[in-house]
Amino acid sequence: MAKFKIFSTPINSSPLKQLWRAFHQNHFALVASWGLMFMVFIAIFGGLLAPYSPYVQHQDALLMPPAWHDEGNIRFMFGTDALGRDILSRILEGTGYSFGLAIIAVLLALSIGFFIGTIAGFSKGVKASFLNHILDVALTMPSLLIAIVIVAILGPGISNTFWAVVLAMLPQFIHHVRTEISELLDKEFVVAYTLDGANKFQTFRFALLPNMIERLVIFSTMAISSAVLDIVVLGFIGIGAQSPEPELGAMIADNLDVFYLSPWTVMLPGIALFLCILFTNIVGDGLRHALKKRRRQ
Amino acid sequence: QPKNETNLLANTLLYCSEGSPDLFNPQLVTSGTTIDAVSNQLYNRLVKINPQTGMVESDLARTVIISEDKMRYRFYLRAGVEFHTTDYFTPTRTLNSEDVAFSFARVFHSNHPYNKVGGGFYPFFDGVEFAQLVEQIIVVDDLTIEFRLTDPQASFLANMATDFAIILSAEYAEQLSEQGLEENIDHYPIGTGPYKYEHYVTDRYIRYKKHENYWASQPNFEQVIFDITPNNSNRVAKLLTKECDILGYPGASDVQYLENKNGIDIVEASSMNVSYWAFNTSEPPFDNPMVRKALSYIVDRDAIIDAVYRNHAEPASSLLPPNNWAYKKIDRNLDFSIEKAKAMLTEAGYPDGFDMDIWAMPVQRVYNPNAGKMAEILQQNLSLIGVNANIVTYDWGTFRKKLAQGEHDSVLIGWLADNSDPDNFFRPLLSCAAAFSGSNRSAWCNDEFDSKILQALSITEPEQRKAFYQEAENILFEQVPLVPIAHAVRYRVNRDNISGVELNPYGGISFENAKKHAKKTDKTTRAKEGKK
Amino acid sequence: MPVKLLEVKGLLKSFKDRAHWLNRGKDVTIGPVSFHLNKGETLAIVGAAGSGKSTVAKLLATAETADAGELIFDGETVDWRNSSFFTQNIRIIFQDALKSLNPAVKIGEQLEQVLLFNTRLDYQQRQEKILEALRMVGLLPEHAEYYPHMFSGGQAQRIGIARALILDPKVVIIDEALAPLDPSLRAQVVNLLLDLQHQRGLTFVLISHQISLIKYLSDRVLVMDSGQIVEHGNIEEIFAQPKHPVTKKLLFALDM
Amino acid sequence: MFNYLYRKTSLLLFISFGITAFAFSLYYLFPGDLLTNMTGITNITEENYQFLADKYKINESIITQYLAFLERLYQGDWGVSINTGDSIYQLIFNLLPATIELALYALIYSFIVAIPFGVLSASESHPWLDKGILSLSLIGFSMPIFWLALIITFIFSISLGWFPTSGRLSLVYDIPPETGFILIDILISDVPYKAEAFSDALEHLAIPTFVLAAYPTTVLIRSTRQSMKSVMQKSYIKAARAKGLSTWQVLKRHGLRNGLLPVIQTLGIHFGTLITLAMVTEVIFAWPGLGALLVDAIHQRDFTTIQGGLLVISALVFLATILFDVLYMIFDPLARIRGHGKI
Amino acid sequence: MRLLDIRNLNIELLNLDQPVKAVESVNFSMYPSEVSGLIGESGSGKSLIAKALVGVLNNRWQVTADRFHFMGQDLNKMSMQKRKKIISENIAMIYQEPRRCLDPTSNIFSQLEESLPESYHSGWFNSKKKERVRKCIALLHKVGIKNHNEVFHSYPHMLSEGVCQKIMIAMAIAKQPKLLIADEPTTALESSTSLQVIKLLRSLNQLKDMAVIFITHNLNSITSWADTINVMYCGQLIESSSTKKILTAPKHPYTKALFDSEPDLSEQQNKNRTKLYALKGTIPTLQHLPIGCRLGPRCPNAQKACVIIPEPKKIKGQTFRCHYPLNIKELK
Ligand SMILES: Nc1ncnc2c1ncn2[C@@H]1O[C@H](COP(=O)(O)OP(=O)(O)OP(=O)(O)O)[C@@H](O)[C@H]1O
Ligand SMILES: Nc1ncnc2c1ncn2[C@@H]1O[C@H](COP(=O)(O)OP(=O)(O)OP(=O)(O)O)[C@@H](O)[C@H]1O
Ligand SMILES: [Mg+2]
Ligand SMILES: [Mg+2]
Repeated sequence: MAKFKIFSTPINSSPLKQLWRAFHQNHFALVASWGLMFMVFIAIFGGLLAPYSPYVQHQDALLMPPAWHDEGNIRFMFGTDALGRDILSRILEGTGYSFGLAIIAVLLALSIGFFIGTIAGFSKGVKASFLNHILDVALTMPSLLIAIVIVAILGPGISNTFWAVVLAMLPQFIHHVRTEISELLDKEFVVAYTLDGANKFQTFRFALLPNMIERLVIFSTMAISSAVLDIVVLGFIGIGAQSPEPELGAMIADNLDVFYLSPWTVMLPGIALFLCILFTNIVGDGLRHALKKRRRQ
Repeated sequence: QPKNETNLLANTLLYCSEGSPDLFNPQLVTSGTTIDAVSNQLYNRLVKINPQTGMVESDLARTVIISEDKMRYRFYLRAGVEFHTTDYFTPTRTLNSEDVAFSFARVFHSNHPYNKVGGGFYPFFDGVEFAQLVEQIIVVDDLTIEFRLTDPQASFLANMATDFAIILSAEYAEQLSEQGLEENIDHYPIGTGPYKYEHYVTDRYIRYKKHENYWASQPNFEQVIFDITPNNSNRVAKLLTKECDILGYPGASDVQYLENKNGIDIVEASSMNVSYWAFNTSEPPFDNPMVRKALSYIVDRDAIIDAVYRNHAEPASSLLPPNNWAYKKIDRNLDFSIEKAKAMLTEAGYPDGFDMDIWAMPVQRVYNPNAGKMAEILQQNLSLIGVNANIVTYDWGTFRKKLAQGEHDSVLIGWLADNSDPDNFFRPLLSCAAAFSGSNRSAWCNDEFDSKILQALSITEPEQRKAFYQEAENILFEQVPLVPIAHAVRYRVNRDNISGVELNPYGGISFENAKKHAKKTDKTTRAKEGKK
Repeated sequence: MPVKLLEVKGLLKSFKDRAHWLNRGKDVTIGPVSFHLNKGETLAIVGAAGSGKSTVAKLLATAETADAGELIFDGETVDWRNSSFFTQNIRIIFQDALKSLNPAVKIGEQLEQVLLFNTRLDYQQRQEKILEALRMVGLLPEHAEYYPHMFSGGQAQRIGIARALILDPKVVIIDEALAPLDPSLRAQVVNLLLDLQHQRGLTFVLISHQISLIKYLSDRVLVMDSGQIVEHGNIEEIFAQPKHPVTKKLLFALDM
Repeated sequence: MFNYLYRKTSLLLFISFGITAFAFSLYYLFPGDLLTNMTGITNITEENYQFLADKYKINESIITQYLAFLERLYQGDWGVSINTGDSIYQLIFNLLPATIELALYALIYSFIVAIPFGVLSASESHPWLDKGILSLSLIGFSMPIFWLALIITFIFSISLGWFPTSGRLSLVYDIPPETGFILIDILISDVPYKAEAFSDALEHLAIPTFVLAAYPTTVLIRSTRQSMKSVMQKSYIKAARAKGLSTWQVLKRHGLRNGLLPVIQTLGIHFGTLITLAMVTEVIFAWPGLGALLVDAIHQRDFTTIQGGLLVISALVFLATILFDVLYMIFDPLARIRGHGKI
Repeated sequence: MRLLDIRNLNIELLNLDQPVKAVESVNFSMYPSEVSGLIGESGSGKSLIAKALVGVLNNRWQVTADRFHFMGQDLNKMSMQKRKKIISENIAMIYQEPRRCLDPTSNIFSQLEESLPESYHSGWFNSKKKERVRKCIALLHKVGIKNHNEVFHSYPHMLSEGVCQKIMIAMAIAKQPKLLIADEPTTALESSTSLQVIKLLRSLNQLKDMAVIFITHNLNSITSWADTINVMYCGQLIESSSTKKILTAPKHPYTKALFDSEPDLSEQQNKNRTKLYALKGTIPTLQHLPIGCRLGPRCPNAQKACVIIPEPKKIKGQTFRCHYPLNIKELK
């Protein structure tokens, strides 16, 4: 039943723009998105910004507290760890490992998942139901567990972790794209496209794709936070990145030894990690809300 | 009822250990973890070393009579020493000469039925070539036993007092043979020590119960528990939350942290140890002394002592620690120098460096509180001379197993002396014999070196011996099968209501005289000697 | 004298209903039905829910493929697989206009896409055609820049009509497309349809439950029941003397 | 009904096949010697080799090998650990209860906390409370579990000394393991210090449970809130209110029932994550469970243990998912007709 | 005495940037056992009024009225509890989509049971169970459902829409309300089923003296049996009077347009394709209402005065809001 739109006058803007507008109205999420941008910036350029190499050991400054501490030194903003490595530099570089790699992993999983999911979404019959079963099985397995399995096979290390995370997230992406497509295929306007004479590719390109993008963006945002968690957890339990690689999880595990003596060696990387995940989650949440709001209009 | 609880707690000693024992018989191992867990709790030796004085004194043997020529040692055993009664063994008799004979015969006689049980390797005894030394063991009577030596070797009695020379039950061994369960002798132990085996869960805990019929004074605890906590900070946390009474091997930074905590005692204990970096000389490129020498220059001892030991150690300029009588300070020009290392490596034919593994122990030991960190420092320095180092660790059991199989390139490990004799540093670590039995991590066999340390053994005059050892050390620093890094200070950390814990300077910990007080012990006994 | 535009012979479609635990999957067969359409007339299809009205409409528009049947258009037999013929000659207007518009694409672009899929017009020609179509249904040129969500139900229905008409079809099928509109809007759309038929000589197939509307708009009626045509004829005759009980029931339902 | 069962059984079969085939394929995926990966025996002697090769049928077709593998699985002959030589079957089933216990308590805990909070935050009566709960849950959701664990232990164990830091029970108490579930074991044991041991066990549980529950709690709060919000908008709730039922009655009779249904589904979806997080928690708190075993095994490249552990954990996850599905079906009459393929 | 008498009812939606008046100053009254039709375009606020009457609007809505009398009692002056009680005992409502108004997870019996009056629920646990079952069976029979046992144990999704709607009616009449509000009860139903439902409501009105507010789009379904008809447009009640008067002489241009836009059945075949009477333009949104008369921009006879909001006028029992009403013999 066509109802009035009580909310506001219709705005002549694309759904994506509307989504952005709705998102914009949520100041909290907006601030978080700046935070996220900042973190992404660090993930990309952190290595260049770092005052020191994350590996270099300053023998003269072991376990130096952060600069704001009484005994701190401005040379090392965030202090140093037990081997005299600059924590700031390690965090800057580590954000690239934990967060940057997570983003790349998500992008990769997204593209592969998009490809397979699209094919799966269009296929019918035995092939599709077999794939469904496989996906169902794979989906019940939490991504971290899959990642652990893959690392168990490949062996520890940051690059293996990366591939493990990509592979672990793949089923979710395939599933997501596939359900999205099969849901859209049931929509009337897609049928309308076929009746307009569009072929399969045209239907996909003009009818499905524009309607999938925003949900994919949101899904990927949420996936980033889980990818970060997977990477750092693997690093923390010692089967992901190996020290001295400045991956944040491995770094925290590495500094546990001196946690009681110099808590900042653990707290600061933890805070960086927490902020990455928090910002991602808030932005993801904000986007989801914005989408809901837009859909309601 | 709260009464019950206090009783239970007061009657239990909780020791947070850093790793699991390999098995329950120290004869077969060199690992300090096993020694700590087993030697002094379950077993006695014929003689022991007084931790305070460092002198040999009686244990199961009332007296020892040494012949003039120092070739015959006659031990007179105590009467009425009871073995443990457990659910798997009930002794029918008390300790006698048979038990002593059995315990040593197992080690010496390669055709003894128990010799091959558990692998047939007795690293300590093999390392000091005990089998060649002891010509014969003669059971004189029920409580008298005599050891006849081939040489009048100076270190014999000291070796008899080590944590390895424990006395097993011959009766139990017989029972096991009948049941065909010979292997059990090392896993379900029977001894005469103050505590007896109750239960062991791999990697989790060991539970010992009081030995009610202990021949010496009654043990103070109903049970002693080894809470196996490999994680350093977890151990500290447990000490702080009173989940354990005594802490094994505090990390260097933890000592610093715990010093400022109430209710915790930190005592510096004397210890003879060395940590070193051993190269597997059977593998290229480490078969080349030049390479080894080059690598020895990248060891920045000061940095390591600062970062890893947090200054609770001394840089090692020799294999022997300074508190050993044979030690002599010699400036060997061991300075950290990248240039020298680089130059030497180029000379050795590796101008572009190579790839190598550094194996780092996963556990804290007296001599090395954090091998991983040490490895990272070395890795960093190695990268400066183009050597790409990969740090490898496994859990402690696997680590030792793989190490014994010689799968490593180089390893960061160390040695805690078993007795005060300097020989204990040389033969187990670097002799050809040890190269096969496994405690020579460098798999290094040098005839000249071997002859030097054997010559040192054959004489008793300390100054002469000292000279031989110095010559051996010279060879060592030329050939560099291993690089000595540091001599660490050992700490005992416990809650302040615990007293009487003994740390053997040459080995394990003993809870025989440990006590738990309802209140804190008075101030005087917990002077914090180790504090700087 | 009415001219036969389209003739359907023995159109048949059967569905296998998926079995689920309550009923064990009955087969539904629609047809065989045969009927014809005259040029410029409005044919109404009535019948109870599930009687197969929409199915017939979909078959005509090839939204579903027929199992059997023959279609003669302007005297020539048409191949069912000739999809471009159908998209250009027989168009359908959907019930829910908003749902049948792609929410992520501007109206103008959607109309343009229809042209792109079916014709070889150049950009200029396409724009002209779009403007013409919009004007025809009473919308303004700037509406081309709007997104579907900005339209009210009546406007959306107009866009649906514009989209159907932009390819100049001969037959337009209106499947319940007027039911969801409010009375005042519905009147507007009905008027629009009448205008278009008048101007362009369109042929309508009207499917509706609203007897009053059918009576108002159509020339001939088909009455369907469980997949079969039970009665057909001129609207006056059928309303005056319904023969089949289903027809009687349907007509009776409206005087309440 | 029959159809539903049929579908579930066939799915179960498919899954069992999936898991076992996956576990079997690990033999080949893991590096190292095939026979060692299968048996866990490292130094296989010549004469032993022939015997083992026959037993494990490694020279025959993959199908035969797989069938032999299934048979061994069924007989409990899961090989021995490459490192310790212990029977893997024994090892795993001794540790499994600890894992289940931890996960279960965390689940119960999160249920008890999350449902009221979720409902409270869904009711629009206290917007600030809603915001507070939401922010808190977002923060909880974003905390890496190990970091949370560190902070919590630092505050509550180290600084305040309220709770022990690790383990399941103070080692002072010697409780014979009967079921493997520590609380049950304590209750059925006949030791004089039952009461203290029980409270000690609870103290040990406190922090790990809390830390592990953080994730499911936040997920549950969010999903409860969302589903309650949408349910409370439903016409039948309005209809029920119009009937004159009080707010509480409406909530009890219609709101919670419908609102919690999707929550059950969410739980099913997130149970797997809970189990993985339980594994991490075990590592952090030295909780002697399957997760700690598995992680150790990965460290040590103990492939037989890894394989067994993965098999059991994935089976556990699937069983739980199916359990939640059945639960869902029991409570939701609609699910019975629409429960296609999804587990 | 009037059954219901409301003056100046306003319903506002609060949680937007600025509050929006969805229903504005509506006066509404009816007598016992009267049938009152409420018609108007979608979104004009009909359902809101109904919901406001039964008090199920959530707290995002603000409902105010100068007078709110029901059965002679001033509900405005009562505590919330008492007001709720009176309303729930005397006013019942049935909705447009019956299946959505039934809880999908509980069976029909338990839902029917809870709508029985309080007296059936008091007393010992289960002591009145039998009585309740009997009563429920009787209710189902009353709405024309015979296989009560089967229906009792069914869940809503197992029943057809028509049956669900009948159950909704059964629930509504369980308390023997004085007033039944039927909010588009037949829209989701097939024509033959909807006929049954209307017949049922009609008979209940006649037999039980139950007043009915019948909200609908479908003019045909109301004109034959409603006593009065109220027409809404954009949140305002623009005309209300007896059915006959409204059919013969509507005063408001919108009312006329509404009836004219419905093709007349009695007319002969529309051979020459005349057009329907249609207002131009679309309905404004509530946030962008025209100044003055809300129909203004669409009204065929709009004049200058229409920029002033017309006040309700009453002529011969016919109330309307228009400056230039139709069908008035002598214009002032
Ligand atoms: N894709 C399909 N698969 C299975 N059965 C179908 C399908 N489409 C239609 N049917 C069945 O065909 C019959 C006719 O459906 P159709 O939609 O044509 O009815 P209708 O007359 O348009 O009804 P309504 O008035 O409700 O729109 C129905 O029984 C329906 O269940
Ligand atoms: N929950 C809501 N949130 C925001 N606006 C609402 C809500 N419910 C109704 N409205 C708005 O209030 C106005 C009146 O709605 P109402 O449901 O009363 O219309 P109606 O006359 O019953 O329409 P219909 O005939 O379509 O049922 C409409 O403009 C509608 O958009
Ligand atoms: Mg239809
Ligand atoms: Mg309504």
